[in-house]
Amino acid sequence: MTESFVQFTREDLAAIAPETALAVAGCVILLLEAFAPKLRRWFASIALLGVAASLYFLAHAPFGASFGGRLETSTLTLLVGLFLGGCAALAILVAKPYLERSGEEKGEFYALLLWGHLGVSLMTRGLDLLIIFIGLETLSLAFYVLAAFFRGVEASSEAGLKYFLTGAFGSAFTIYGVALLFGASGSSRLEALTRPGLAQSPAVAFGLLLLLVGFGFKMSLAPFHAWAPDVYQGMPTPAVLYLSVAPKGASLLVLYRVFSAVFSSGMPDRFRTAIAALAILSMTLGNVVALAQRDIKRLLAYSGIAHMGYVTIALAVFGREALAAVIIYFFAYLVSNAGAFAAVSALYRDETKAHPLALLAGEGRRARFASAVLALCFFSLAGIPATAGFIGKFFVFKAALEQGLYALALIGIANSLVSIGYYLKVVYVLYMREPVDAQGPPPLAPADGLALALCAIGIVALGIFPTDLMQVARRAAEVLPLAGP
Amino acid sequence: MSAPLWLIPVIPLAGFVVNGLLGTRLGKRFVSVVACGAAGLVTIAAYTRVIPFLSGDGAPILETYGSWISVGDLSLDFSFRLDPLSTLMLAFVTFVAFLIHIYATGYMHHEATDGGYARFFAYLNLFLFAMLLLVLAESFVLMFVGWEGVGLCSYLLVGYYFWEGYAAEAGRKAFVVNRIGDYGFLLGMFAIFTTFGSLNYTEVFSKAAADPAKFAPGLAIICFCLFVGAMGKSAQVPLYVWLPDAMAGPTPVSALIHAATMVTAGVYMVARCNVLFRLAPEVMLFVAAIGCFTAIFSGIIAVAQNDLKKVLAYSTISQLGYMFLACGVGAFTIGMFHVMTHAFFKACLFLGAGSVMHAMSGDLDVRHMGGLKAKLPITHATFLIAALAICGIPPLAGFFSKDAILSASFEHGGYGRVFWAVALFTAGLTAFYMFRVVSLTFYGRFRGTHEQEHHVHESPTSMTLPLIVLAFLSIVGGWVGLPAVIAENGNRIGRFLSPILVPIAGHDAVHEALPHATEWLLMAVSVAVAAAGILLAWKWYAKEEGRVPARIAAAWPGLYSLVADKFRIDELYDFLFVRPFEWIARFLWKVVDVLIIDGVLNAGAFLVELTGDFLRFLQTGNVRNYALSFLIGLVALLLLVVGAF
Amino acid sequence: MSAARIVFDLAMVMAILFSGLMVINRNPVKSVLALVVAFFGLAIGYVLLFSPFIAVIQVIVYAGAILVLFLFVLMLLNIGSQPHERSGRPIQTLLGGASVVVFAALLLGTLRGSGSRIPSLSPENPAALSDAGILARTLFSGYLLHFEAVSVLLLAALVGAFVLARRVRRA
Amino acid sequence: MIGGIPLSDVLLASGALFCIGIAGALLRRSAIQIFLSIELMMNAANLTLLGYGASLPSREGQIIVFFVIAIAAAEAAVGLAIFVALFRHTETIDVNKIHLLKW
Amino acid sequence: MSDFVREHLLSVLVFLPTAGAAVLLLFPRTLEREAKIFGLAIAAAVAFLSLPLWWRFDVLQKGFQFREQVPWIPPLGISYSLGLDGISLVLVLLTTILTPIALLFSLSHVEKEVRGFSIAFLVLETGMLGSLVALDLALFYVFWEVMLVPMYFIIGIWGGARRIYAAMKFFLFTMAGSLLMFLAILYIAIRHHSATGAWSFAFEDLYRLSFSGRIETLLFVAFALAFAIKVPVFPLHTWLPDAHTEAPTAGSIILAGVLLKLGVYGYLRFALPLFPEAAMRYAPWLGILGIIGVIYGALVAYPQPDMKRLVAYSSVSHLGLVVMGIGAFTTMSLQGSILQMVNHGLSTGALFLLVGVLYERRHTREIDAYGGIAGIVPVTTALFLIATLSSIGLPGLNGFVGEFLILIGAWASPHRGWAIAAATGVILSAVYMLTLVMRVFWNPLKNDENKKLTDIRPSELVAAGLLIVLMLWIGTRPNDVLDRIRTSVESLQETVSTKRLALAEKGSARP
Repeated sequence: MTESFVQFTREDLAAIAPETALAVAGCVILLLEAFAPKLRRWFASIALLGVAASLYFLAHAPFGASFGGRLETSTLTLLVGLFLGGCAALAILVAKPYLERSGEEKGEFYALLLWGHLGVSLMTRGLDLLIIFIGLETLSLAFYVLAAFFRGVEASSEAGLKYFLTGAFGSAFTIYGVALLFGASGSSRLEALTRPGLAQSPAVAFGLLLLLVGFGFKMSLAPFHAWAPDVYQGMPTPAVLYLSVAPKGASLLVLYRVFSAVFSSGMPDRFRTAIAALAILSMTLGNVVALAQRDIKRLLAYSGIAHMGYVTIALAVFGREALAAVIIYFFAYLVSNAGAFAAVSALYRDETKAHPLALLAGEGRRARFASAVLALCFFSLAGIPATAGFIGKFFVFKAALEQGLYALALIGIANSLVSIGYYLKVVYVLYMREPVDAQGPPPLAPADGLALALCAIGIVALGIFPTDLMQVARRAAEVLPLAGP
Repeated sequence: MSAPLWLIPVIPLAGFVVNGLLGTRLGKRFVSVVACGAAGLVTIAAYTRVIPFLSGDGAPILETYGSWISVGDLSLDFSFRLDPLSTLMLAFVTFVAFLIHIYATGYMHHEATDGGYARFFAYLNLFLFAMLLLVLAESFVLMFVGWEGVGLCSYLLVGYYFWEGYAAEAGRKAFVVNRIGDYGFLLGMFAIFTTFGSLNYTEVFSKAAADPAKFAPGLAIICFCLFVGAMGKSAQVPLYVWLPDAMAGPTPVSALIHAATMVTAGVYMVARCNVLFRLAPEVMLFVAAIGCFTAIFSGIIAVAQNDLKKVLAYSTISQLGYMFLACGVGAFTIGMFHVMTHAFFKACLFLGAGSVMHAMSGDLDVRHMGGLKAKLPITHATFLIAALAICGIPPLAGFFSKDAILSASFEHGGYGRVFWAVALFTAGLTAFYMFRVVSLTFYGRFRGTHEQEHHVHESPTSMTLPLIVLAFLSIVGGWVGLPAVIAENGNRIGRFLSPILVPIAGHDAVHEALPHATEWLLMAVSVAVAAAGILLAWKWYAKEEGRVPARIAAAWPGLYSLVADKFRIDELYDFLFVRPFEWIARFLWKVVDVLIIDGVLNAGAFLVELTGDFLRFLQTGNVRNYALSFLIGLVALLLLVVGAF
Repeated sequence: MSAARIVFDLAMVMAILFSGLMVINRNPVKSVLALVVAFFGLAIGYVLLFSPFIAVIQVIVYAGAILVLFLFVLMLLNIGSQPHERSGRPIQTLLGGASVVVFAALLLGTLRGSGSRIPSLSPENPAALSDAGILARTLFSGYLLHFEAVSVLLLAALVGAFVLARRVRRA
Repeated sequence: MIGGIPLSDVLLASGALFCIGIAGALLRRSAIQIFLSIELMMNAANLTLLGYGASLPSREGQIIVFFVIAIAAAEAAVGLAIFVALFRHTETIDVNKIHLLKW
Repeated sequence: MSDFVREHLLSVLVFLPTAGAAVLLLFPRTLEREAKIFGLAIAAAVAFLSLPLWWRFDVLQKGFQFREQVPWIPPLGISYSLGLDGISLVLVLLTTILTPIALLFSLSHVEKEVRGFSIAFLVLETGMLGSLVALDLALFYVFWEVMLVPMYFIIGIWGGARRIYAAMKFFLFTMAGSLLMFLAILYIAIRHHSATGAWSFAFEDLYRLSFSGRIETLLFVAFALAFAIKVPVFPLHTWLPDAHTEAPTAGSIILAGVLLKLGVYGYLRFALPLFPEAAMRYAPWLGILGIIGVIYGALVAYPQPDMKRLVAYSSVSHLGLVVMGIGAFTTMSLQGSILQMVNHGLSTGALFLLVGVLYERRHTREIDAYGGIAGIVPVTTALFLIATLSSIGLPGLNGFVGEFLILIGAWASPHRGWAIAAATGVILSAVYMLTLVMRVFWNPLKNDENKKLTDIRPSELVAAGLLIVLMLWIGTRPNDVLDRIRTSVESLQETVSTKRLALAEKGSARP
């Protein structure tokens, strides 16, 4: 190992530029917050600029591994980066009017959002367990804070506490898993895990499971989901918007990376069973409990749990097509779920209180656009054809059937039937009930409108013309050494 | 010049369309003109075909106007058939119908609204259309169109006074009971199609006649099914129950549909299918038995009825029984002969009853009448003639046809003698109940209220004229069928109709004629019986004003009430069919549909929600529990995966 | 059995004992102190594992800074030992204890197994391993990315702590 | 110099510490103590890393630990801040008493 | 008609309504009446454009006509391919005619959320037409599901008292079936891929596949279930009375008129040719369920206190007959079934429409609330009577032809008993429908509120009159329709038989 001091190449710089952009944008906002609070209303734009810049750099970063093979730049990371960037952008768009309404517009919010986003993007690009872990922690720390961001609101602080305690607990397991894998492979790099024979070692199995639960926790897979409903309920909606989409995708991608490194010759049945079990539990629990929810953010939390169950089927399938399916699924999930949260944030006036379903009664006639998009998102989440959600399910179930996992597919189908129960419940509350809330929803802010419109367009476009995304996703999936469907 | 066959049904149809669409606006006069005009025109058109045919050799004429339904090997055309049978029907149906249209203009004159008046005549024309379709059709299915069409019109006209609960009920009953018959008829058609590969008369009958051995076995079923249809349409036991109620309709309707024409459609159909029936002797026996039983059964009921039209209704049923008896013993032509004569005198009777009713301002209870002879001379005269005709008093129409039936069944041998005896007794019964009502209506002293007595008057010409014509026909109508003993080949109608009795390979249609002495004897007996009946009724009701019957009724109250209540057959059916049907329907709805099927589904949904409601409380809000669930999940996975090492 | 091993094991025993104490103790302050001791024990172990530098950080940062921060917060909120109310969560305790036992069994079983496969250590050149200078060099050459990432993480933490701890202006 | 410590000792010790940490996290009610237990779990991880690092031998173990400690420090700062913020509302950090959000 | 339209007639028909809906979205909320009229105009335009299909359809040509094919998701071989054969032709026309009629009726009857109402209907029409002409299973599935959403809103927003329950039930029931079908479709496509190495969801490609017994059975069941629920076949019918009863009149017309038919259509178009062996094996079950439907539906209809519910159950009965005809699988019964679908669409559509006429005036569907109104509303009565007669299969009207063909076809099939059992429907239908007529229009006029009833409005009269005319037309000239479905039915039969033959050979070759 050459021992000269700080050393990196221009490629490295180019490769890290996207993250740098985010970090810098965050710092700029922070400094402005400190020294020029007058410019508050520009923060969101700056944040968006940062995201845009990072996407730009990502697109122009040279393909291949940099930093001595620790940071990947590839079609995969590019596509995933797009997914994450979109999520962040939507979150920022929604955050601006949201924070204005609640009188809490502070630069820190955007800064933390950007840095958390940075962490996530590191997770997805890292080729080294340690960098992945650091990314994960960056994300976590930022969002612990965002969860508790409304210090005036007890629920928010409580959400922060719960997220923090469970999160720290989870990451302790994660790091222990990292330690075990390090011990077995002798390096924190993923490539070291490809060493033959590792797959058979119990210590490795143990480590992998610890990672599985660690990241499963971030995905809010049952039974590691318990934090999600409470945190979603207490956390500021735009932050939830991000948290409920991006980290989940990133975590699943990480799991795919790790497993594909270890199980280059196919996933052992024991693991497949374990993952399938997780998937089934998540789908079922998520959907069934969602039926009983009265608060829309909690409902969305459970729906999210259920969706992670569906997409985990694709992890159980563990193949190239399945990975492509995962990517497509997450894009669909992005537009649908983010759209739903955007609509929620646009439909509720008082952010510091809970978000009971009943308050939505009859809004379909008062806040037409937001309600319409919310309904559209729910139909998409329910997987009605001609929406993105259907496409996502389509590919996941296709992969499952190709792998011969019929039981999983059937259970998934049964579950999506159950899910229709609560998705439609929201729709009919919106359209078929008389309004109860005299005050009605706040006027639609342009930023919200933009976010909603983007999601709606995304849902329909993806639902009707999935071809391009599919082809890109397939190419992206080839980056990982996967065999089979 | 002669009209194409299609024109014949189309004329009344046009009348129906015009009156149906415009009648309400254009008023009674216009409606009557259109309706009677249509009836008259169609009569003329019909006769332009009938008269030439009479002089012809009786070979059937087919006219086809394009395909109606053609699927796979089933192909049905709009094709009409003119042969002796349809000619006969055509002849008297159109004529009687025309007369009754005329009559109706007078009878319905007091109808409250133009709408109602138009409706009535529209229906009447529609009926004529359907009836003519029925008669002229060349295929079973096309005939079925008319068959159900006349049923529909009967339904509509019975329910003409729809605001009266009983009329509405009666209409529905008529249709439903007919449908039960049609069910049989449909199955019969299916069987015919699968057996003969066609539903056209010509093909079916020729095939059947050509190769009886091949088809005979299947024919029993076919004929039975067809006869079920006939039972419904022609009100035979056990499907006769609708006809008495059908009297709820206006009297011209009862005369036209429920006496003269529609109800004889069953007989027509059986006669039409005589080839098939002749190949199914067991069914023939059945037909005869049913006819015979119906005749006496309804005859008995008629004795104890006080409603004039009800009596006539039951007598109609009874006469239809005669006709089926005729068919059953193989004397199809005689059956049709009776159809014709019956059309004349029964129509006359009903119209007479209508005239009486008209006079009595709607009251039909013979107990309130009496001594109307003086006030209603024409009605009385015509009614008397028709009554004598139905009783079978020579030389009136009824005598020849009825006597022919009696002797035919006597000749038939086997059960024929039994049938003859019963029919003979029924003849007496007929004479008795007919003259019971005649006496009660026209003789003795008036028993109604004062207003009625004041109001009583002879009907207008528009009503009396048809009466007279029909009475005349009731006299001469029978002379076309003189029995051989009176005049060698005096039986013109028999000869005319004989072509329809297609000779069947290996069957000889002719059976040995009785010795003339026997013939004379039979005639004498039947006339005697009829006369006895008449005289008894006359004595009891005209002279003694019903003291004897009263005593009899008092002596056997149970028996009397049973007969008076028509043997409580309606109640029986109600108990056997209607109630269980309603009960089952309700059960299927309330229990199977709501309780079981929906119950299971809703329970399932509810269960899922309940699980949700329960599981929801696992979310205690306590972080330690969350950590615990996390750990438990992990341990489970470890046991699953690492535990295996 | 080498002296090193004896010392190491003793240190571990101490660490385990005191961490147990930390868990059992109701009074947070006491358990913090117990943990401090446990960390010292760990530090000794680190030294014996050729990681003097880490041992130093362990003592300074962990025992020194972090745990002191804990104490500080405890004092700030002056949370003494809680009153002797029973946890009142028997199920939690029961299931928790049980699953921990099972987990421990699995974990230790696995580790012992893997231990037997990897030979007991006899480093050919411990000096290189424990040399802080080389360590630092490696850090900045091979791990620059991580370093930068962590810097962002620390910044985020800093800002976050600042955001949260700022006095709330109640409207 | 020193040596001959069997790796299994290290791992077992770390395992024991990790489990104790879990137990603490599950059984303690004070958020602070739970967090302490979690810190202990991370230290257990550190011990494992160093153990492996020494046995491989590889310097990477120490480096990972170095970062983990940094992260732990950061976590502590944020976590304690959250405790303080919450305490302002609830006057307690007993997690049994903190269940505004549930069901 | 411009060349583009001529070339892409089907696409135009399918998407013109959606385009109209999109335009409607831009309408200001104030223009309520205009929105209604615009919706009606679009629907009418579609109906007008669909007429050339009727003339230009080549009666003798086998296979699909008016083909259009554009790759949609090439990597999966999913293509936007449309086509029309006799079976779909008649149903397409039924759809394009019933939709404007439904909207025409609603002109004077829908007050709340008018714009949404028109939009929902137009989108619904797209869904219906799409699933009738789609020749790619994926495309079909998309349209098939898309139908649900507008119908859900139509029932749920403009429906009666228990509308939400009904809408939910409708949606969940239908979804339950189609989700299984979805898996089955995927499976088939995957099998095609593994067999040929090429992806395709095109019907023509997929039906070349043949499956081993058990698999085929499972797949068939998955398909059949989806369609059986839609039809609905006893005992999966309980969503229908609720949906029909609670839906607004126009909704009921479309539900009964078209949506139910799609179940049968799907069965004929996909389930039969794809899985002939299983289909034939289970045909007896289908037939028996059909018969149960006929009798059960009729019996349950009889005691209903609610007019719409009664008519709804009569649909169960009628479609039971249709299903039975398909189970019998003879040329006559098949053609009869298809014709009967159209007939049922017309007669039941008319019945719902006329019930709607009364409902809109008295705001009750209780049969006992009426009685003796024939004198008050003679025209309505007459129309209702004709619709009733058509629905109970009076010869001369459309209903009879279909019924007769189905029954005689069943009699000619091996299952003679079916005809005997199902023909009882002839009696039962008369019982319950004439009872309805008697209790609503005849009998003494008790209730004074009925004296104020006004007779049918011109718009309603046009809507109903159109249906009546069609009834008479089909009743007297059924060949016009039968000629158009003949070839398709025959080719369907030969497809099935040839495929079964091939299977049998393979089966004999295997052991």
